[in-house]
This record gives sequence, C-alpha cells and structure tokens, in this order.
Amino acid sequence: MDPLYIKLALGGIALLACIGLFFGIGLALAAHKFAVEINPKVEAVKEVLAGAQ
Amino acid sequence: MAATTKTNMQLVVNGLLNENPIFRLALSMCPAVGISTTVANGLLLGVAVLFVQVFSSCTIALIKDHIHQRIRIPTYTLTIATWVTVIDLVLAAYLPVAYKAMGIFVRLIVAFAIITMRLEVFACRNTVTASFWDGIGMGFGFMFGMVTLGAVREVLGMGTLLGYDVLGFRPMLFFVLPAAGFFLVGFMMAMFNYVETLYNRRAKRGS
Amino acid sequence: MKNDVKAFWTLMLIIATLWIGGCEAPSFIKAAQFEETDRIVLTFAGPVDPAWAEDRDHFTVNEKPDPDILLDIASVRLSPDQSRLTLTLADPINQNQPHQVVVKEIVSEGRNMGTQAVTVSKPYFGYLISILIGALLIQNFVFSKYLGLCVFFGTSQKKSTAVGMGITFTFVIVFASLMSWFLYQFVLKPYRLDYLQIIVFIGLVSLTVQAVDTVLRKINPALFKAFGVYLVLVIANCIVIAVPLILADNEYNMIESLMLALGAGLGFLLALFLMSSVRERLDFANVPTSYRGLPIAFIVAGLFALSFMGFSGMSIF
Amino acid sequence: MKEIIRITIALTLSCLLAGLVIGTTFIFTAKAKQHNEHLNVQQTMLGLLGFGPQRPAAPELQLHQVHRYIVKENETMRMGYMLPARCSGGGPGYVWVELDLKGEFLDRHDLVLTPEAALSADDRKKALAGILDPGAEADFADTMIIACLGDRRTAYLLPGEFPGFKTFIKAMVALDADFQLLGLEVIEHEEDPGLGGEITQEYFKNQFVGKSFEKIKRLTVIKEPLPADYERYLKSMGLGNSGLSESEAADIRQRYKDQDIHALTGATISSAAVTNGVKAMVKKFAYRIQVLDQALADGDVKVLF
Repeated sequence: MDPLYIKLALGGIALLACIGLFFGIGLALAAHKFAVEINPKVEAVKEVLAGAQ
Repeated sequence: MAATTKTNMQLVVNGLLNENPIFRLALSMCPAVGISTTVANGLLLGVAVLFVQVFSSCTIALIKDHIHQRIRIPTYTLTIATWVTVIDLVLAAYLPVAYKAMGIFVRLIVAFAIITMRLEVFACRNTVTASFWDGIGMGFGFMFGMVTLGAVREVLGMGTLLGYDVLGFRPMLFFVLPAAGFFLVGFMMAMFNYVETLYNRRAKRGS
Repeated sequence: MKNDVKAFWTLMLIIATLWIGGCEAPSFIKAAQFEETDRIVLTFAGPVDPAWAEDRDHFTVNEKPDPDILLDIASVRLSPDQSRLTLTLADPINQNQPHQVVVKEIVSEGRNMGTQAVTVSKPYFGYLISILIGALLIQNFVFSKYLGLCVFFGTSQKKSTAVGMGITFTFVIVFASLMSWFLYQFVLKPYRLDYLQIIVFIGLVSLTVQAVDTVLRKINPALFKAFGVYLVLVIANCIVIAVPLILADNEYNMIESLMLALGAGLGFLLALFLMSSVRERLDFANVPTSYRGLPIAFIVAGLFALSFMGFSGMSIF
Repeated sequence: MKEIIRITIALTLSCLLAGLVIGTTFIFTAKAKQHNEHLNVQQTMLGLLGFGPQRPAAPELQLHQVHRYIVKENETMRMGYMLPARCSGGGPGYVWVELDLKGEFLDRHDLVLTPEAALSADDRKKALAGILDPGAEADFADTMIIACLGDRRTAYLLPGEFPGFKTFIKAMVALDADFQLLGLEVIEHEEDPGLGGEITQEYFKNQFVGKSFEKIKRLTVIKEPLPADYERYLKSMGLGNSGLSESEAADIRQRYKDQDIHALTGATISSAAVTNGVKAMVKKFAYRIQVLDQALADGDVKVLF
C-alpha cells in the first residue's frame, strides 16, 4: 500500500468522475434539447452486426 | 428476444457450438486472424475474453433496471472498459511474458463486438445467473475457436504444439503469417457449414 | 453537402498549420539537407570565403540527441558559386535522426557572420505524408494489422453500405483520435494516469458517438438516415481504440496524430470499398454451397492481405 | 429537467464506480508490476552474462548502473553522469559528474541517493534537483550497466531502442571489457510473427556473439542463406548438447567470426534494423565510456566500477 499508488488511484477516480459529469450534463442537455422519440435503432444495430450471417 | 428459457447447460453449449462467436457469429475476428498463431496465445486471450464477458454480463444483468435508455451503449462500453482494464493490469503485473506476446490485443478486447453484442441481446434482458452461464458459454466458445485455430496454425506453420516439437520440421511456414489467418478462418467456417448441412440432411432422412 | 464543407475546412486547417510550421527564423544558412547517404548540403545566403571553407574545424556535425559525439567529416567541398557547401561524412548518415550542424565564424565577402547552428532533418512534410501513406496502404489496419474485421465483414456486402460506413468511420476516428491525443498529452501523461488509457479512450469515443447520434437525429434527419446506423457500429471497431493507443505509445505530435488517424480512416474506407466491389461480384459467381457468404469473403480478404504484404517495407520519403 | 438530472447522475455514478474498481486494482497490481519488471530486467542481464538457473552468478558479481543525462543551461549543453560511488559514510551512494561536450571534466557533487532509490526515475530527479543550478535542466538520456567482479570490470550491458520494421525494437547488448560482443537479447518488438519476429530466435541473435569491436564498427547484413553447419552451431550455442565436438565448434567459430550478419529469410529490413541498431549503440557507448574514464581520472573521482 504505497501512498503514491493510492494518490494515483484517487486521481484516476477523480478524472473519471469529471468525464462522467461533463458528458452526463452534455448528453442530458442534448437529449433534452434535441428530443426525438427513440426509434428502433437496436434492430438496425443487430441487423448489421449479426447481418454477417 | 424475450428472457431466455434455456437451461444453464444449454446456454453453455449454445455459446460453444450453435452460436460460436468465431465460426458462427463471425464476431471478434481480429484476434482470430491476428494472433491465433500458437495454442498458448489463443488460450490466454480466450481466458481474458472469458473473464471480461462473464463479469460484464453479470454487471449489466445486475444493474439493467437502472440503466437509462439514452446512455445505454456508453454504459455498456464503460462496463467493458472497466473489466478490460482490470484484466490488463492483472496480466501485466503477474504474467508479463504472456502479456507481451499478446501485445495490443488485450486492450483491444474493449472493442470486440461479441461482448457488446451479448450485453445488448442477452444480459440486459435476463437474470444474473442466466447471463453468467451465457457469458461462460460465449467465453469458452471464443476460447475453443482460438485454440483450434492456434493448434492448426502452430502444427502446420511451425511444426510444434504448445511449444513442443511434434513434427520435427516446418510443413508450411505460410500458416504462421497473419494473412493465412483469413484463409484458415474461411476454411473452418466452410467446414462448420458443411457439417451442418450433412447433419440436417441426415436428420431429415431420419424423420 | 455538409460533409464537403467540413472536409474543406479540415484541409485548410492542415495546410495553414503546415505553412506556419514550415517557416524558420532568418539565418545566413538558408537551407540544409541530406543528400545521398553520407552528405549534408548547406546553402548560404551569400558567397562564403573559400579559404574559410577549406578548414574542416569550422564545421561540426552531430546527431541531435547525442551532442557529445561529433561525427567524422571526410571532406568539405564548396560549389563554384561559393554559396553551396557539401559536407561528406566518413560513415553513412542515419537520416531518421535529425542532425545538428554547427558552422563557426562564417566569413562572407570579408565580413564575419558569426557562428550559426542549423538542424538538418528529412523534410517534415514528407514525414507526414509517409505516416499517412503508411497507415493507408503499407500498414493498412484491415489487411496488414488485422483490426476492425467484425465491422469490415459486416458492412462490406454492398458498395453503398461500405462507403457510408467508411466515411462515417473516418470522421469519427479523426475526431476521437484528436480528442484522445489532447487528453493523453495534457492529463493522463503529466499526472501519470496512463493506466486509465483504455477506459478514457473508449469512453470518449462512445460518449461522443452518443452525443452526435442524438444531435444529428434532430438537426439533420437526412444525414442521420444515411449515416446514423454506422455511428453505433463505430464503437465495435477495434481500430477506433487501436489508433489512440498507438498514438500514445509513439508520442506523436498533433499533426502527426491527425495524419495517422486520417490514414487509418481512409485505409478502412479503401479496404471496405475494395472488398465490397469483390463481394458484389461474388454474388453472381458459382461458389460451392459451404463457402457461400462469409467463408469465401474471408478467403478473398486473405488474398487481399497477401497482396497488401507487397507494400511492406516500401519507403517513400 | 428531472430527466437531465437523472442522466447526469447515472453517468457520473457509472464512471465513479468504474473508477473505484480500476483504482483498487491499480493499487494492488502496481507494486507487483514494478517488481516484475525489475526482476525481468535483472534476469535478462544475468542471462546475457551467461548466468542462469544452472549456472548461478558469483555472489560477488556487482551490477553498477550508470545514468547519463544531458544538462541544458542557457543554450549551452553538457553531459551529466550519475555514477555509483562510496558515499562519505562508507555505504554505497551516488556521485554526479559533469563533463563538457568535448569530454573535459567540469564538476562533481555527491548525491543523496541510495541504490534502491536510484532505480526510480522520480527519485533520481528529486536528488538532482537539489544540486543543479536553478536555470539548469537535466534530461535523462540512457542507462548503462557495468558488471564488476571485485575490482575488475567483466562486462558492459547496454539497454537500447531503435526503429525496427514496424515499431521500435527494444534490445540489450552485452560487451566484454574490450567491447567484444558477448550477447544480444531482444526485449520487446512488434515485428511480424514468422518473418521479422524471428529476430528473437537464437540462430539470429547468436550470430552477433563473438564479434570484435573492429568488426562491429563495419557490420552489415548479407542476403546469403545461413550455411548448414553454422546454423547448427548457432542453434546449439549455450545449450551444451550440440552434437558438435569441441574442436568442430571452435573451427566453425573461427571460420565465421568475421562474417557479416546473415539476414533472416523474408525479413531483411528487420535484420538490418537490428544490425544497425546494435552497431550504433556499441559505437556510441565505446566512445562515451572511454571519455568518461579519462574524465574521472582527470577529476580524480573515485567510483565503484
């Protein structure tokens, strides 16, 4: 349990939390502002992903 | 797809054969072509994928009710990336030699289509137990594919198996070359198809 | 249309950056370049004194990272118009390494111009092009590095799909690589957080893709209809994570990163286009039943990979 | 509005969880990773000197690490060497010696640095910060290792890196006291398996063994196939059960001693990359160690090697 490693780990957690917060707000605002009813994108993905068969 | 009705054993067999990630679903082809040059490589990457698949499936199955629809895909990616980082750190720390042999591929597991796809079509609709067994099946299916390819390539290309000299000479060096991976996967898929048609024909005749 | 405008501005940006990067401070030594395997040619702004140029001690040459090891100069030759000077070294020059030439007490038309140092390196523009071509052809990510295959086989059945996927992918990878590059150079590396590489790089891609997906859906439904499907697929493409990892490993600067990302994207587009052209024809070919569909596609890809091996070892600049 | 907050919280929480899992793993693996890397390097070094599980190294064998820095101050540059020496208390310590670019001795300082701490780049930087002038900046250049038995230098180990066919190749070269090549180990590479990847094979690496300094200076690759007897000899080197008698082996060694390096089939570029890389490393090192020895004698600096 080296204090340096704990510091680095905490730094990592902080960084990820920042990214999460930043994109969370961004995505949420985008979703709010550009709201469209969700269309069956899932199907499209599956089609192309498994479409190889 | 609704929640599965298959038993645990069926889920595993499903991943190994019917929906084998490499030969049937044709997903995660990059490692199958790139580094299936030896059995050991295939086995190790297989273990890594098994780990990531099982843990990601379980995680997603566990939190599936709390995932917001808008950020579904990013959540999957983050989950997978977390487990990939974990296995990457562990391998780098405890198995440095093997880790080096696999190069960039361990870190690339994060973008293997098979894992995202299983989360999307299976784990987010099923219980933790079912997802666990599905993950096991898929992971072993991948490992099986990698080991088979690795064995063929190692024997034909280097004349060795698991590092031991079995032939004493190198029949076709061509098979070690990465380009040969494409050919071999093609041949193997064709073989799977052929066996399947044979099996179906026999089943029909039998009925 | 929108894509064209975007592409145009990207191109202008690249040209502008190169322009600025290409300028150098004024100096009596106008140019210095490698010639053949063992020569460095200096061009002066005016004629220099032949007697001064004869003395070998006025010149030192060293590889930039090794300032303490001076290379042996075999001969110094001045051109008849006295403005070009050729230094021939005793051993072949390692031209991948920038070299520093120090010219002491330059004498020109009776005046002492002082001591000047100049760095000789391969033309930077050529280096950039070689990164681009390298990622595009020589080290094509699909046929030489065997990455991004799932999406490659999934979307190469029809030319239209292939081109759509290729274009979307090129845009995403250029954008994602630059973003990853910034984050790596200014956050991960200085704070020693590089163990977070994987999650940060893929997280950036996936979150950006999600954001673009949401916004594009509303703003330009037509464009979304054409390219939206491929956006999500980008995340399942190993290249999108491999490129930032390679950038981080190789310590490329921004323009070099841009070139690699562009090469990777265009290389993927090229591979998809080639493959889809063949697969469209394969539909009419008499392929054995077991080989129909994917198996034969893999064998075709193997043939492509073999032929791409022919590019290997090619060096253009 | 509620939707916005929910999405934000969900994503932040996921990232936080991910961070927790990764952070915990990092804390537990970081130490082991560093330890393993260190152990690995140690084994490579001993292996190059001819020691292994069957032939343990002599206990009095000392591996001294010398770190080279380039010091920049107001546009001028000088070389800085961090050398193992006996510190004032009698225990092992480090001394900092600065030379100008021509190799003249400039200055020396004692460093507060234990051999364990000297392994870490951060600790070295900290120790240096205490003695450098405020305007000066020391950039780490490379490390060389000097193996000593008692007072006698037995070998030099040079870790290095050079561009290969695909990416960088990391290698380590061992030289004896007369700069004759004792061994080559490829530590990391990303060449194609089956082609350039063969540079890790014994029959390629062993071609370098025994080349004299004079030969290394002019070493090139030739595109001729490896003669059968030479190949057999190279493959069996260091294994003991070659099937070749002592005199036969000596004969082959003598015959091929001054030959250039036979390129690997289908991987001339990788072979040439290794050859040129080794050549440059050895040449630069030989120059530097001679300059350093002279400067140490001039400055009357006592070091451990």
